[in-house]
Amino acid sequence: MIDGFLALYIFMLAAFTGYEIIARVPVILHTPLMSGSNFVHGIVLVGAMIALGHAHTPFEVAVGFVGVLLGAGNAAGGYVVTERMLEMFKSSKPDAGKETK
Amino acid sequence: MIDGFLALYIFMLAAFTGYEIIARVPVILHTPLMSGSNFVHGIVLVGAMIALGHAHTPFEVAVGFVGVLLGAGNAAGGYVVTERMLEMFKSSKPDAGKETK
Amino acid sequence: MNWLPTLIKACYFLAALLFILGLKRMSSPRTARGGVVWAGYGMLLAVLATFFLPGLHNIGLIAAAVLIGVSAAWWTGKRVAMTAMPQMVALYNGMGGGAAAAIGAVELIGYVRSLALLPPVGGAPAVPVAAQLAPVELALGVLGALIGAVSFSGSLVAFAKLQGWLDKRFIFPGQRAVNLLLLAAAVMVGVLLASGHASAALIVAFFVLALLFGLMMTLPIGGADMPVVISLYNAFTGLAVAFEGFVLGNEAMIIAGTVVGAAGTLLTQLMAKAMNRSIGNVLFGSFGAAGGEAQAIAGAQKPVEASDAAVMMAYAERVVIVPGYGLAVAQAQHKVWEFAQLLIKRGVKVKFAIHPVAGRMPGHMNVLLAEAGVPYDLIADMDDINPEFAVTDVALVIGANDVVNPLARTDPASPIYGMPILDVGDSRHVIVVKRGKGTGFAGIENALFYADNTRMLYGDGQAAVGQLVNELKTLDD
Amino acid sequence: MNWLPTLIKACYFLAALLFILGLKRMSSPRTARGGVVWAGYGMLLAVLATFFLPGLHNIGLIAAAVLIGVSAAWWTGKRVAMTAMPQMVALYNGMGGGAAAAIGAVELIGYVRSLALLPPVGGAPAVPVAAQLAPVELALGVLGALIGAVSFSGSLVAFAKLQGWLDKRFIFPGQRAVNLLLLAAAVMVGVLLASGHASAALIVAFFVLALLFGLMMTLPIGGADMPVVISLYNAFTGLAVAFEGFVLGNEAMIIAGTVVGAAGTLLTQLMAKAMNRSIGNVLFGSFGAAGGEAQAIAGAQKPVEASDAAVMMAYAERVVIVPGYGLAVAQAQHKVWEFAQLLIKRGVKVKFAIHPVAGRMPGHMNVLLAEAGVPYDLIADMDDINPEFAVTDVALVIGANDVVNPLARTDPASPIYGMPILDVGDSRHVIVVKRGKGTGFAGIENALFYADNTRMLYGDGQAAVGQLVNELKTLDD
Ligand SMILES: NC(=O)c1ccc[n+]([C@@H]2O[C@H](COP(=O)([O-])OP(=O)(O)OC[C@H]3O[C@@H](n4cnc5c(N)ncnc54)[C@H](OP(=O)(O)O)[C@@H]3O)[C@@H](O)[C@H]2O)c1
Ligand SMILES: NC(=O)c1ccc[n+]([C@@H]2O[C@H](COP(=O)([O-])OP(=O)(O)OC[C@H]3O[C@@H](n4cnc5c(N)ncnc54)[C@H](OP(=O)(O)O)[C@@H]3O)[C@@H](O)[C@H]2O)c1
Repeated sequence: MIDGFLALYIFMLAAFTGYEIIARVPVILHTPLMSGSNFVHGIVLVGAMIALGHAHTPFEVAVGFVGVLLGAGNAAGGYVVTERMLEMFKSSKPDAGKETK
Repeated sequence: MIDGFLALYIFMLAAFTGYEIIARVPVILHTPLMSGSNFVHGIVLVGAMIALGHAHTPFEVAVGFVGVLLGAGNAAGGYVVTERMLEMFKSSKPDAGKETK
Repeated sequence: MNWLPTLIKACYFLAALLFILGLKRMSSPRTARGGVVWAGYGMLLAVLATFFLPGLHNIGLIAAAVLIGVSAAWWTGKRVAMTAMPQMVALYNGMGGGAAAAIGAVELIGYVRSLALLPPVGGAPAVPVAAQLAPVELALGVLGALIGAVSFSGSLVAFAKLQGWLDKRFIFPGQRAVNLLLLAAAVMVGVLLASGHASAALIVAFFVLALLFGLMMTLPIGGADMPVVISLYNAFTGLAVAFEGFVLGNEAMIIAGTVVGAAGTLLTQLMAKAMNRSIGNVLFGSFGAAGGEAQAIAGAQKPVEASDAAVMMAYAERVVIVPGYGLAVAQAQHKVWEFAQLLIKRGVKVKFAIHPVAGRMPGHMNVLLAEAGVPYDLIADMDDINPEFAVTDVALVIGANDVVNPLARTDPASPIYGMPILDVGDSRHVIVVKRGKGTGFAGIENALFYADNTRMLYGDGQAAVGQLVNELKTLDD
Repeated sequence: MNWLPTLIKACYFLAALLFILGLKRMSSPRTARGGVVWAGYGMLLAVLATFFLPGLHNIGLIAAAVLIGVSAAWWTGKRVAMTAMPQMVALYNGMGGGAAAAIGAVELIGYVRSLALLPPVGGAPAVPVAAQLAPVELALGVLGALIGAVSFSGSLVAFAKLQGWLDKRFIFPGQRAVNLLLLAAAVMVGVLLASGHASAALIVAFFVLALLFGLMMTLPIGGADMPVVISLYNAFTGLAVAFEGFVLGNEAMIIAGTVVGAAGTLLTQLMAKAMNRSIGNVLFGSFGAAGGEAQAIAGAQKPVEASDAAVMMAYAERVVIVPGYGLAVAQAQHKVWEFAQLLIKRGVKVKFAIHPVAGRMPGHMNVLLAEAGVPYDLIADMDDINPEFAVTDVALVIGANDVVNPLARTDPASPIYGMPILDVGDSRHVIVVKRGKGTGFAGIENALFYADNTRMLYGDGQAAVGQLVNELKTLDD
């Protein structure tokens, strides 16, 4: 559906973007970051919804249904866990503390 | 020619890539970097070549010709100047010095 | 209604933008929380927009599956203990891989059905466009399904190991060959599928082989290596999502998946480097690796009473607290922070020093200390703190072992040789809190515990620090 | 021959990849040289591939134009003096903007011709697809042409100013209103063009207005502010290239242009910030700005002989050399490095301290010192060196003024108030090399020159340092 070269361009640029952004994250945030990027690929939920939405035979529907279940778990679980972790990072400076609350 | 959204995606990702890469360059390299990025947009030469290649009336051809001249100047001049500047950056450590030679 | 598809595409675009901006904000502790919220809005937007896609069937089923999946994950995610975070990440990551594999499966099944429905008439079979995948799409779809399935079963094994359900390593002779065969078989079937020879049987064989490979290659890896493996599977899932996104023509999936794929690859490398190992060594190093022989160390461990230790620190000028895996086991982070606050109130300068691989996943200690409420500006990285040990009066080591082991610098035979360590030995006094003579993750003796300026405070981390707190309170009265 | 377009597309892809990798390598002095070579290969590849594009006419003309343009630029670029680099960058950047504008012009003219050729038959005019631009393409093409044209004429003015051809500022009352009117007119004509009302007259008017605006808005800006302006126009050209790339359906242009657009915007911000000004202030600040009143400073400047100055440094332990714009004017970099090497041979610890806005463009001093062969590990940034002045015996200031002016810290009325400076005054002795009582870029007095521990060594930079070198050699004999 997408022209191959355009997809390749998007792929290359997205890879650079991901690499460059993550290369600057301090070690202290590596665990939340792993969890956060885990959340981001929860967008697979959208793909699973599309797949289920175009499924025809009962078997396809069943597989699609499982896919949506799993994708929803990825997205929701990833969000909750990441958010809980990051909520705990506080500075001792009171104003900065307020900002993160 | 390119689907609008795909162009938008490429535009967004390229902007992030450019921003992130440049954000890490030390001040000492700002002048060569300005010159280097100036060289990179010399790719306009390709566009000018295409424009001249599809020009029909003499006036279009003339404008296209000037465009190619200017684009070639941008690309070649930008390269030479950048390369000359960077050639001069040396470390006092002998091995590192060799590497840049 | 021509504006609807455009609107939906705009939503996807905005979602991709929010994901990237969100990840960008995660690069500083001050903005990280906001980052995940931004990414969350992006996700919400994308999911809601998808419901309005024209030509979508089974809307009820979709809504039901989303609701069930979201509520179940939300509920478990909210309730799980902070220390169980690593395995939860593994679990959710596996789910993502499974979803990608499921997308691939649906596409493949639909493809087979379209082939069966339409017998080739004459030369060129006239297959309806909707069901017909281009060769590139087919190949990428199969590849995505393979990677997704491996990530699925592998992540589940990682989850089970970290949860303590699968304690034993699962090793047998020739294991590497078997795994290689499994992978080769899965790839071969995949190539068959991708080259258009799809059939129901082949599809089943493909997924069975892929799932089995993920299982078999993760089982022999030790539980403590799991964080690296989880990070790797995280990158895998990202890639799988990107490939399936290409098949579905969904740019948001391509971008989000690729960004995560690149980010996960980089994170995996950083982790392995911090442990002074290669990724290959983590994945395959366990096969037939002989345990390092215990080295005999001269001298004896010198115990100390909690009351003496408390007095030493109460009258010190600078105290550095070095937490390790034992802190997580003992869940002593709250007590430690209580203790540190008491010291700070007395005018002692207290810092926390965190080694990059302390604990069992990168940033493990940061998360625990953050949970206890330790402000992050009291926490120092290895490189920043190491020069400061020379002017430190007391270094309090709590449940850390390998990360403070001087043998990493002196003994080339030791498995951790070459790993940078925290130079606690440079400080005037060292107090080590641990339960007994147990070794750390690397299973070797620690010369620090026998040093002249080291005193051992035996006991469970939480109990021992609790004693220190009480002693300090007595001093204050 | 279906593989040819694919091959060409692959070349463009590779070129874009090489551009990005090249820019990435430019982030470290060790790899920077390799970076520009990579980007150069990308450019070569893209240009060569373009010659093979199917359906390209005027191949001979294209080749001729490429040859002429490349040789002329190559020749001038190789011969120009290192100190003239800023204006050469401006010139080449302007050429890029002009090329983008030319592309836009050719497209617009072709569009008009297609309209004229094909009288609307009945309702819908049947225009051949090739000449017909979609509305978005037309709009972006016009926008790119506007930005490119402004960048073209603006950069040429910047070049002329830096070259010293246009020394006077060009200011008249109501200038801002005139410029605003020009811009508004250009945009309005552009909107007309973009909405399909193209005609030859309108196109001419459009480009005249755009070029005039670029001229008029750059003329009043002072020569010393030019680097910021050049960087801004660099970003402009990048954007223009990206837009024209969209019109031509060329992804390499879109990507390279956008990357430069983003990078240039960031660089412009960084430069303006280092000068402690906003971009708006740089662009429009010159209008009616009253010159800061010269502040009277108590005390007198105390001159010193070259021989005394040389002895002071010869027997010092640490010397920090602070170059400024005067070094560039005097072309004294080679002499200074000779002098520094003599000191180093005597066992003196020598460092160079570079203020972020020393000279007339960021990194100006770095380039000059690099030209003289000063290794970059002897060169320190402001933040790194400032604490070291307290333990420095002699700070040798050569042709620097504003960047070492303590009034930036003490006098809120001074135009440089708030700019961070190099704390040379903290060192035991300060020796300042300059020709006389001339002020710097900001045009204000410098309290440092009147300080008790400052001695003035009057003379042209190159001559004065030459004397120092001779004195040092006499000492050695
Ligand atoms: N961070 C990562 O990403 C990561 C990932 C995988 C592996 N690793 C590895 O894990 C190791 C981490 O080093 P580390 O120094 O943090 O931990 P460690 O070397 O594993 O040592 C933990 C110590 O804590 C003690 N301990 C256990 N439970 C305790 C309790 N309840 N109360 C008090 N003490 C207790 C143990 O001794 P007793 O039994 O005597 O109490 C043990 O010596 C490194 O070798 C690293 O390579 C790290
Ligand atoms: N770097 C950038 O990107 C940039 C861009 C635009 C503007 N600026 C501005 O430029 C200024 C740079 O400060 P700066 O300290 O480097 O320079 P400066 O303040 O402009 O001072 C230069 C000094 O050099 C002396 N000089 C001139 N020719 C000389 C020669 N041949 N031999 C010896 N001395 C000579 C002049 O005094 P005499 O006449 O007495 O010799 C003058 O005081 C800052 O105000 C900055 O904001 C910087």
